[in-house]
Amino acid sequence: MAAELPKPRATREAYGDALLKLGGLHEDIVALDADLSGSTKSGKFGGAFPDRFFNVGIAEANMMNMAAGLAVGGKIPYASTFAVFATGRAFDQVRQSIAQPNLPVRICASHGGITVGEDGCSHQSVEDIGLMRMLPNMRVVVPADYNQAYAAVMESYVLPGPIYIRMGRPVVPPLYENTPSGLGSGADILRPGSDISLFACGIMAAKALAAADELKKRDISAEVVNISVLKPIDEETVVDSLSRTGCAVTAEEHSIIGGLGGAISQVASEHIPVRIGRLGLRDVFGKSGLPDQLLEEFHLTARHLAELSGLVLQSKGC
Amino acid sequence: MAAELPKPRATREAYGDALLKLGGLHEDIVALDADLSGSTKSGKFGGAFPDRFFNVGIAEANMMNMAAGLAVGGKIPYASTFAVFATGRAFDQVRQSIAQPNLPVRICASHGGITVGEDGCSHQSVEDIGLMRMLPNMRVVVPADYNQAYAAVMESYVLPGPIYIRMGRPVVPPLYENTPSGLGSGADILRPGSDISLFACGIMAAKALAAADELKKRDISAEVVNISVLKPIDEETVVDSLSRTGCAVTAEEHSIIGGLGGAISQVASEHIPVRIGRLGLRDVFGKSGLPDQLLEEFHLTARHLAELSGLVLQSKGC
Amino acid sequence: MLQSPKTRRGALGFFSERLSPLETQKLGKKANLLRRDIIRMVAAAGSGHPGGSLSAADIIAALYFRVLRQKPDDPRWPERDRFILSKGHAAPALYAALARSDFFPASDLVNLRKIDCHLQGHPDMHKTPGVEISSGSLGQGLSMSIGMALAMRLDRLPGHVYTLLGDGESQEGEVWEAAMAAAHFKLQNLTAIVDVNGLQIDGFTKDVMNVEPLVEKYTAFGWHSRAIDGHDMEEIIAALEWSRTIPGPAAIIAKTVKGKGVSFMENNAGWHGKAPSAREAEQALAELEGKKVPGEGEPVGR
Amino acid sequence: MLQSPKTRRGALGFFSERLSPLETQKLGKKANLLRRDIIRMVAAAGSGHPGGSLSAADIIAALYFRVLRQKPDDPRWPERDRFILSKGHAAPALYAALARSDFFPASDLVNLRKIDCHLQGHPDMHKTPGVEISSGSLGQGLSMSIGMALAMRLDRLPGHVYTLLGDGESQEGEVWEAAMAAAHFKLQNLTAIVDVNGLQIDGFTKDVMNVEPLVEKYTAFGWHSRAIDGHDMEEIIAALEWSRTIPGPAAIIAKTVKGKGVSFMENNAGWHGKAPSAREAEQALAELEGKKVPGEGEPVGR
Ligand SMILES: Cc1ncc(C[n+]2csc(CCOP(=O)(O)OP(=O)(O)O)c2C)c(N)n1
Ligand SMILES: Cc1ncc(C[n+]2csc(CCOP(=O)(O)OP(=O)(O)O)c2C)c(N)n1
Ligand SMILES: [Mg+2]
Ligand SMILES: [Mg+2]
Repeated sequence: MAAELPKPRATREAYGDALLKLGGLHEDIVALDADLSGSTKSGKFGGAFPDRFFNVGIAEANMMNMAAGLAVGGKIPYASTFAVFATGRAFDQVRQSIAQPNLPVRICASHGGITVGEDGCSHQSVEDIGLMRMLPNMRVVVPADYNQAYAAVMESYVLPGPIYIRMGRPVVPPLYENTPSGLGSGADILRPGSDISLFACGIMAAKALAAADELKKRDISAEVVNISVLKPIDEETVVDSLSRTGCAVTAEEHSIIGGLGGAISQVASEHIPVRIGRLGLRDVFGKSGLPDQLLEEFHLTARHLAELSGLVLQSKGC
Repeated sequence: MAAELPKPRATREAYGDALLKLGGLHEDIVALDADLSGSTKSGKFGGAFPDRFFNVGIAEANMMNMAAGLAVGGKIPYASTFAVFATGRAFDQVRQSIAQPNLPVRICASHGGITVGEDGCSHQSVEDIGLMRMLPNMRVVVPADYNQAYAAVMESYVLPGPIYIRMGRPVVPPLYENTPSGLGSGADILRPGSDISLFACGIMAAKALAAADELKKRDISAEVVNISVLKPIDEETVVDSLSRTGCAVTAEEHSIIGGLGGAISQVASEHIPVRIGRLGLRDVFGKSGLPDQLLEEFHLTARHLAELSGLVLQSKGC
Repeated sequence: MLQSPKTRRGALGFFSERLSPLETQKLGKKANLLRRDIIRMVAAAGSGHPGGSLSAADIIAALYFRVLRQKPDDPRWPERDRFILSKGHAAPALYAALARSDFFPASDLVNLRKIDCHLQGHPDMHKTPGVEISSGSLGQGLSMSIGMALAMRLDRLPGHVYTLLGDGESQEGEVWEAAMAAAHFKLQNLTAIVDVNGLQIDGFTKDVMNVEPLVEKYTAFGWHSRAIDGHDMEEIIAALEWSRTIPGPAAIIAKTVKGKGVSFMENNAGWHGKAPSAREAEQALAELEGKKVPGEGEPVGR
Repeated sequence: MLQSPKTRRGALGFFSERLSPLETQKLGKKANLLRRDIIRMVAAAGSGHPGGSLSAADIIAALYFRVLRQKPDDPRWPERDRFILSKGHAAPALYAALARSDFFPASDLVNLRKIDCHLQGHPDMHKTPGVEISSGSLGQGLSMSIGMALAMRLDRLPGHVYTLLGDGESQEGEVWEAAMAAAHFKLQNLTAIVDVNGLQIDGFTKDVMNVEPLVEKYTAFGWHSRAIDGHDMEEIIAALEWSRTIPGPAAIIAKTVKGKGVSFMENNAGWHGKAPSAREAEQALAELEGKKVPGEGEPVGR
């Protein structure tokens, strides 16, 4: 499949493209941004539909509440800014005025994770998934590549309630050859396996495949599952996978607290207690550097994922 | 021990009393509030030390950043408001200006949980523990009664880095006969047992003891552990307890996502995979009602805790 | 303060001429009814916020019984005017106005804050008919109003959005983000009313965190803004009408008395969020009854 | 705009008389040096924010090379003045000023944003000597400055806090929470300087979200406030001195040009957060060199 794959593109580009497409299809779509419409790519919509685009300046709280008001007024608002500000700067607004009243606001944030790079820790969001997962009614989506991000945004239009979709800054290698019709249950088994489950989201899904390759050389059969919908998480697929493999490693460009690792740990300890290793930021903030340097520094590579898998396998069943 | 116990008091009262005491002992303590100094009890300090007390009005973001600035200026700031606003309304401020620079700001929030009562969901914080747990450097404390809250506040003065302490609105029955010298490791085995571990925090600790009584009638030996320090959590005590009992239930006045249940699930699935049931708000917001009615409605009672324990025991080892 | 009848005509021409003395009196009675409802509700609930509900009673009465075009039997009628209670803790005043406008039975009022009653401690748009948005966390209502006003403008709907804020609430920075944005977006269909009762929870606003001068602040943020007596029904109506004629957002800075109408509650921060005892409620009601025109019954609805 | 030498004396009496032409020229050269550093740093990093660093260069030069009382060999000297860069993305300008004031070697500058260099993309108080607070998330610096100014007042320290904000940043509501609070707390030892370069990321501030009139806004929020040309060294120094004489917080609204000094960057939103290529950097440096007094070397430190 690798040969025909499209070229690497950023998930935020998919947001821009899909939003533009949606805007042409649906009159009731409006978009908002907080002075980052070039980075988040919402500007494409803004250029095509200036009357339905509201740049609120650097005022994330106001943006989220305006989105809520627009939703009450019958619109389907797409609101974007960097992930760290979309979730943290306006948490109470999202909580009280979007999640609690269950309004169809789509928060499409860019610059999730540490691959933000040189801007450093203030701009690298490593808690956003955890923050959004804590909110009742909120659907939490982390696409793995351009095509999946495009599908996630297209699909979001018809879904009820509030949605958080996390996009990234850098180009990422393609994982899905074509644009899927939607995310389905949000848990795609990319490769079946029997010794260990690798649950990954975002850019880590591709790395999980690479890690599975490495593990294969050591005669370890790893099942790779791309979890694109972190909430509501597809418990059945997770539990099935764990019942086949008996242990797992999670991988995410996010804190090991509260994100994918937290979600899988909770599912496992409730339904099928097995050992879970969590790869992610080990409760630290990021720093400045090139994206790849940071991924290495914070152990978010296929190599580290394979290593951790080995450790988890050693203590499997202990 | 029940006979000599002091009368029920609210943990927020302990905050007011301890802060007043600390203020007399240490010149470098300052306190801030956001128009809730009567409710949080920071007003006691304000009355005694008006020069060191800053009421910023209804401006939680400004309060947290002012606290950061005061800390940079060599003060030990205690900042209080309702838990929902302390953590959610000012999350980015706490993240960027307190947690990341590791400043000794003590965020002492009142009105954690649903026992806020009649004010309803907008004022009932059921995500604050999860939010604060996500932040590197942040110590997260949930005292179980007046005496423990008093100890937590007194002890906080000498600890390094940022601290979040969650206080509650209603009076709660005493659990600790005397004021402990500190919280120790933050995991107190209130009652040893061998069949199941009950990990509880805040008002649920007392209910866990009552649940253990109920379970005893059914010949089930429950170990009750009061987790007052949710971060850094005392992994050793948790793992030891789980290795003795082989399963657990967590109980908290908080969402079952990301709080105590999340923390214990992560520890278990990393170190000692056993079945964990989580008692708490099942991913819903609160509502108006009397505190006790709400505890019943949301299943935060000793009875429900005992019931869930029974279910977990049934599938123990499955 | 009052302008001539001609210029006081609403932007859309549907306001009646200058209030007649009889109409003024009628609206005053409605406000008094809301006040009595507030006392009964909060006393029955055993908790709640009487002070800021009473200070807003005249403004809310003016809106619900004179200015707002709404259809109680069709609460989501697209052409309606919207009222947004940004200071959500004044829910009792809003609930009373909605009940007395027949959005739901007035008999519900005494179940305020009771478990399973739709009348939550703070307004919930999905539970209570007529509540446009959920509120309770201060400082968010004006921003939401902007969103609603923009949606209405996009849909060419004629309605106007009226948003009521507290003076303490105006300490929230988001209010000023919203103020800046409403002016930038030239929202002609938006009016902010600030209930300047001079008190917040911890004391006088000027002592806790001075928000004045509010007229100048709104002006500097690009609004048309004017000060009124928030208990003078003629001034209130005139200002609400004036605000619809402005080619941009308009701010009405309404000087009020917290706890207005109940002697022992007036100007007393202690009554911000405390329910009166049965005896206190009786005294409050007696005082309010005294202000009622003798012989007046308890009218239900308009 | 300039006042007489007598009234321009700083509050604490340590300001010199009116700037001599020579001193003005010297400060101008320092600003030029900072500009060249900024270009070199951002070009070497391959990313960063030249536009808002260049617009602030004169203000930051005035502060670091004339106004601030600091001890580079004792960065935490309690009596020092504090400079807070609320618009943290202008870190290159701050780092250059710190290096040229000997807080750390100027040779570090080219390692801006490189992994393991202390010069983070946004200021980190624990990594870089002389950085007073960490910033990067906009809108928080003025609030932190209030905390610092209060701490200094409690400790009876003589220092003054100068905080630099962006005009786009002034859209954050927290800035207005802070403005309200600083006036309420009567902070005499606090000066806010707004770098009004008229641009933010998405375009002209007046188009994206108009923040003007800023002088009136600060005045309505209880500050003394005045407008200056943020590239006129005499006006900058005069305003900074004036601000120390005010019995409360003072705001300096500095009109600037984003990208100032580099023709192709001036007034161009595209250069907010983009590094020049090697060729572009060369051209920029040549332009800036041209503005240098011929024969001048590259001075290090004051
Ligand atoms: C964000 C937020 N912070 C704090 C509170 C708690 N609170 C409820 S009412 C109130 C005082 C409000 O004062 P004001 O706006 O003047 O209202 P009024 O005097 O009209 O009652 C406060 C601080 C809240 N509801 N929301
Ligand atoms: C809270 C927050 N939101 C968004 C950003 C992203 N951001 C960085 S710089 C900038 C524009 C700043 O404009 P301005 O304050 O005018 O700065 P200047 O023109 O001086 O560079 C934005 C939106 C941020 N750093 N912080
Ligand atoms: Mg008030
Ligand atoms: Mg600017």
